[in-house]
Amino acid sequence: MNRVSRESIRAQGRYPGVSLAGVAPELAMALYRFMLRLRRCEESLIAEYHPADQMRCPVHFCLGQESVAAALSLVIRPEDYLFCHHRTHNWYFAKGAPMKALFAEMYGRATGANGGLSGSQEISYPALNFYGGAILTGSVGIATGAARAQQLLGSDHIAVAGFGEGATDEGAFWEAMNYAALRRLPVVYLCENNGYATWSPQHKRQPQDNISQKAAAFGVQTYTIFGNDAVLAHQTVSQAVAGARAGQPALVEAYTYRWNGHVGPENDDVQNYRPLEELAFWKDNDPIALLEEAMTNARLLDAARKQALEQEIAAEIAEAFAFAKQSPWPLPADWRALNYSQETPRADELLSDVESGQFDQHQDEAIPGPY
Amino acid sequence: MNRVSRESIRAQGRYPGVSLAGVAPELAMALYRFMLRLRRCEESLIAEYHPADQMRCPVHFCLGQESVAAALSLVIRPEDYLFCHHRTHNWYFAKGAPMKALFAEMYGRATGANGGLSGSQEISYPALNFYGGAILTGSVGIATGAARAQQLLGSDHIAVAGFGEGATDEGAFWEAMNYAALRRLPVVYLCENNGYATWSPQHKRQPQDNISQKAAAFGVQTYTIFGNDAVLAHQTVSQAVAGARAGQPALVEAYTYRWNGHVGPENDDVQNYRPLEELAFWKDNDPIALLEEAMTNARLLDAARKQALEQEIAAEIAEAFAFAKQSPWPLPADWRALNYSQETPRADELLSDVESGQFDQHQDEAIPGPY
Amino acid sequence: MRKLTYAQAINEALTQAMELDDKVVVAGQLVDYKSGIFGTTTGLAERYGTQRVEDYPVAESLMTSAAIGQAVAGLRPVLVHQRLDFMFYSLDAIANWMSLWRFKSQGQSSLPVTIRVIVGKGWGQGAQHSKSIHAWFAHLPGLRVAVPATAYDCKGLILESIFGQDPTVIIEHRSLFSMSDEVPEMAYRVRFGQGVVRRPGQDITFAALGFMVPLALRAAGKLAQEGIDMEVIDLRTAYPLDQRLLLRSVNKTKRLVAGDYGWHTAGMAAEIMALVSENMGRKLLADPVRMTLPDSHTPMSAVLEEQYYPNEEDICKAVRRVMG
Amino acid sequence: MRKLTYAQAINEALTQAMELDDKVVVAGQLVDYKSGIFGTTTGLAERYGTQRVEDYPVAESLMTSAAIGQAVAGLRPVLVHQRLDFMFYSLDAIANWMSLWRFKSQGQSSLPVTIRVIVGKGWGQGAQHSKSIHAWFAHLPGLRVAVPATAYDCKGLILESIFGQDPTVIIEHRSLFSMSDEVPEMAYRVRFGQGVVRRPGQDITFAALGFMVPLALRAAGKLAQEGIDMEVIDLRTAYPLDQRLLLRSVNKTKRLVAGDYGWHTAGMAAEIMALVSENMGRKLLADPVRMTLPDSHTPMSAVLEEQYYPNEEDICKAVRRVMG
Ligand SMILES: Cc1ncc(C[n+]2csc(CCOP(=O)(O)OP(=O)(O)O)c2C)c(N)n1
Ligand SMILES: Cc1ncc(C[n+]2csc(CCOP(=O)(O)OP(=O)(O)O)c2C)c(N)n1
Ligand SMILES: [Mg+2]
Ligand SMILES: [Mg+2]
Repeated sequence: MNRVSRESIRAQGRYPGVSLAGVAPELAMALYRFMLRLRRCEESLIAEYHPADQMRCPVHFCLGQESVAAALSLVIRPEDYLFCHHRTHNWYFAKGAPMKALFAEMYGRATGANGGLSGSQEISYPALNFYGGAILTGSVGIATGAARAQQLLGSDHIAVAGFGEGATDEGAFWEAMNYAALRRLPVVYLCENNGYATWSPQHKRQPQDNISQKAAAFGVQTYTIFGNDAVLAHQTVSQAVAGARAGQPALVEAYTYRWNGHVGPENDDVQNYRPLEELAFWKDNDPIALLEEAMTNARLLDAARKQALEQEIAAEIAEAFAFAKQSPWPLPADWRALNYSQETPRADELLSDVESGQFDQHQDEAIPGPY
Repeated sequence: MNRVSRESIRAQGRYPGVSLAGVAPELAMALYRFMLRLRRCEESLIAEYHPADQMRCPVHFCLGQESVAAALSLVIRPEDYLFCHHRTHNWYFAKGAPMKALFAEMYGRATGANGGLSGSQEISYPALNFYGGAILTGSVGIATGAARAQQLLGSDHIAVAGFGEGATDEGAFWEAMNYAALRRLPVVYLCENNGYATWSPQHKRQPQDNISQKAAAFGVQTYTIFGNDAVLAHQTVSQAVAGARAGQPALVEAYTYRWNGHVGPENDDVQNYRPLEELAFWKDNDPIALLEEAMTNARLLDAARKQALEQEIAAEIAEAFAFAKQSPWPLPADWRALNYSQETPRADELLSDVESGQFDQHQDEAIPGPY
Repeated sequence: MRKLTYAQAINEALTQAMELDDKVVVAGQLVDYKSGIFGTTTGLAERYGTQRVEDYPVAESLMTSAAIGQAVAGLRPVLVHQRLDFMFYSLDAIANWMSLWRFKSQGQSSLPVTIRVIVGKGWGQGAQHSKSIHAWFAHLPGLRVAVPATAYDCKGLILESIFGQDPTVIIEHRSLFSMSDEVPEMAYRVRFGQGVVRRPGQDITFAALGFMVPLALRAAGKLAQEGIDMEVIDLRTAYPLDQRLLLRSVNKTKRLVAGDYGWHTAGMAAEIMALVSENMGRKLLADPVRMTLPDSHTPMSAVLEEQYYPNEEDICKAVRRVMG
Repeated sequence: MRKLTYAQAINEALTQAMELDDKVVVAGQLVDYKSGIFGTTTGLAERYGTQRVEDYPVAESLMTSAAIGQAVAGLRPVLVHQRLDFMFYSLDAIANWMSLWRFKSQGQSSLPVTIRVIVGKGWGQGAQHSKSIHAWFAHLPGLRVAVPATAYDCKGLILESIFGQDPTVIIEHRSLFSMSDEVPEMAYRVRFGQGVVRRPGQDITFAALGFMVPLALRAAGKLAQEGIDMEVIDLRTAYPLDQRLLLRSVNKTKRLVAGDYGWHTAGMAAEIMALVSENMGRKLLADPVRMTLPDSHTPMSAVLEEQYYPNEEDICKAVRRVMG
């Protein structure tokens, strides 16, 4: 079989169609609903960003990249860990974290997921084991450690890292691949290859479009797919996750595309960094439209159902905006308490206080050895 | 063809023999002489280290690993760059740097290659573009940059990095592979795979014995060889270097073995980190003995010639010791001048001094943009 | 006299350096795009080509080690980090290799590498996009560290760095980029270890670095109205630090506020205070005060940013305290 | 009372921690070999297995990021670096993630990670095997930093760190490893931010951290013979720093030498001096003095090492200077 690559996907032209063979209707609907909700959410945030100028933080939107997170959302468990990069919203929703807390966080409010300390690009939702962060490749090593912990604890939970192809430029990425394969960790690396790091195309940074091949050489199981087929993404992620639970670390490389600018609500195509027909090609292969077509053909979706869905989502979004805007600002910060724990419950429990004065602190000396 | 691996080498038993077919006698002799000189040098330093206790620095000896450096020494040019790791002596000699300056450096004397500032593990010899250093993998990235400079300068010099398989544990290594392949740099990565990082065997740190395969996936030309065949090493390094001069970055992975302890003159086999029969196997495949056998069979070497060589080398070593021991200590250090240049000739030449007082330093303000 | 913004001055410094010497090369993510790292590299790629103006893979560690190799081989590389935070991956290359290269080669090889780092502030940059560790670099031997506050200084210090011999970090505070002041057209130098009196005064010395300088000048204006005549000195470079200027000023005013836009503990304000204390501590008329960021990471929310970053009013308060 | 060497005390701390809580895991290159990182991990692998006592690939960056993930998932990892110099590869993981994790999760998630780092000295360790950057760690918010000088403190601080909530760096000076003092057998704690008076005195305060402490005590003995009664305080932890103890002592003696086995500029000695200066500078009877390493990398040659590292006699000279 020929390897899927960005070139092979372009060469194929419009995607022949999502196959729903053997797919439960609820599953298709769940994927569809997740993607539509994420899409509308992003569109609304983009629309609201500048007129209001109240979301004062860098935001990396993910229009066009809805499918992988949709797939993951149906496979990952609450106890599993998910660590992701700067483009957080898709991953945040994949873990089931609430929209209100996201919006309020972006508005810098006390009710935000992190009380306004993190914003969009560093948001976390610890109660659901979700953590984002904006330094490239950081989440990959951290997920690897969380997976190692599961192994040491004998749990059957896994850790997932969500990131873009840019993360594989960093050496830290390959340390993680080596270690995951060495220890056979329960970890899945989900790489959304959207072809660009900011504005720099992959071929400007890497000699070949072969991240999966490299990872395979490191001993990790790899899957390379056309990412905008949400059903295929679901099958692939399911397989990778099942493998990970059985101790087979995996990398899924899903080719996709970002419609919006790299950061912020503005379009950044003035930078001339990508051909407009490339963008057009990928919009023509919209993951939502592709699934919608298949579902419509299979009579799993009709205008009325879609309309109802849209209304439901619009209402949730309106509520989230209202919640965020009406929420209180954070109280004045106690810097020390924010940066350092004020309690040490485990030490209190396990360790004794001794009066050091009662011990002779005189040191006997010896000559240290040469190395 | 089956890939050479540590296992395939062991499985083969004693090496069938170095082939001198088509090899000029002077070449064989030069390889032999280099290896013997390096071997005797290391043996003498080991013998002298503790009784005298005057070489007060960590030293990583390279008994058993003479062949790759011997090969390189005949191929690398004075203008080429060589950067290496902590195990420096073989690489130092490969670049043709003088024995006296090495010994004096180890003795901490003013006449040492770096005036006693660096010792064995960080020694450099700038006049010959040779630089060592003891932080793992550092030399790999630096060599990559020196190669990039050759490309930018339009020179036909190359850069070489000499290191062990341990360096490939670090992510920094893979950043270099990616970049070298991306830019098609004139660089050769010489990896002496001796199977251990300190005492930790490769299989305890990497899931497979396949460094070359990984590098190949990154787009670098790779060669994997039984490293103790000095003639084969010479052919391989020659090919890699010629390729590099033509813009094809290459990795040579040469399997070899360290006879001595990781650091210092003591044997460290009390740590029980390697099977004694493994050591015996590799001693039985001594690069010097292998070449000596072939040369003796081909009548390129006899007892008298060897005797003469040994005497010549012994004399050079004795002289180097005498030089080192009689050399003066460094003068009291001027810390500022050692750490910061006291002159800026290029700035003096190109830049003007202005009296800043004559300019209005009042700043007009503007609101900075959002990101 | 012509005014340039801080960003324009950087651009001019780079352009002139590349023009003066073809050994000068620039590398960093996105340096060859039109927007050019807040305008600081715009036009360079068009003029000098994408070999000398190189978009880099997202591999800060390699970029920095490679700059060492380039410098050893005779080039004068300039690295650009869009945020200081991205350079932490390169600290091994800096601390274990670059900073000690000259030292351990006994001065036989030195590394003219210029590392431009931009410190983010505001609009919710947050903890991972706003750090400054100029105090770390000042602590590490073998590096020169500039913290220019004006367009004039920034141009001169970048040129001085590029054509100097030693590795240098240029700390560029994002909030300064659109501020403008008079900048000569010629290629000039501003020397390391030479601070400048930005505003003479008699009552108290405010010793500042970087973005603290314009804040202090504004505060000085306010304080003047209250009858406090504050001298503002801009130390310009964190290493070497202009100890002479500092001591001369404090010797005159006998009062000190040490201001630095970095964390509090073991930061540059502590160094400034220590220098005064060990040289003339007993001449002070009041115990000195530090004006710094708290020992905390940066919050995202605008209301918390307000609280986190010292402003003119905070400076005025500190000064009033020292004035008693 | 039983005496242990510094190395033995570390070993006992780790053994007790692993015994008390099976969430404690140890990772580092060669931690599972007999010689056990200068004896500090010897026996752990035999007792707790090579899963919990893990020889790591030479990948310090991953080792540290992975420790974050492990801690998030409920473990209490202890990392070991045979030389501090090897940890520079991990500074991104530390500064961009570990140190700010608690902060940006608004305290919902905290990271009990203990990072043991050994600072090399002597026998020609040279510039790449002898650095200490405890001042960097003290400057960075979100980390606790211990610089224990005695076996007693080292055991207690390691246990306190392992069973605390925040990431902590333990700076272990190689020259201390074979020194011994009384160490209780129980699992006890030494708290962060609590220094101790090692030798009471009336005339001058020597405020020290780490390896400077035993040197200062020896110097105090000599100085006593000259009639100078020096108080030696051991601050024990660089962050938080025991300001109360420091100020109390200086308030009594009115004289200060700030001693730290780290580089001079923007180091811990500057911080100590700044604290005294801003709180009670004008009460001093003499300008204070810093006793540190020079702003230089470490030379290899034994004769230059002699010159580079401050010794008892250097301390005595500094003290005599302050005594006037
Ligand atoms: C260490 C580091 N270097 C640089 C950056 C700046 N940066 C932010 S996003 C980005 C590109 C990321 O591309 P990719 O990983 O493919 O994710 P995408 O944005 O395409 O989703 C870069 C380089 C960073 N955040 N961290
Ligand atoms: C960054 C870093 N981590 C750890 C070390 C400690 N160390 C010194 S040598 C060595 C092993 C090196 O093995 P390899 O690269 O295979 O070279 P060899 O010693 O076998 O020649 C290690 C881990 C180091 N020098 N640098
Ligand atoms: Mg991308
Ligand atoms: Mg090895």
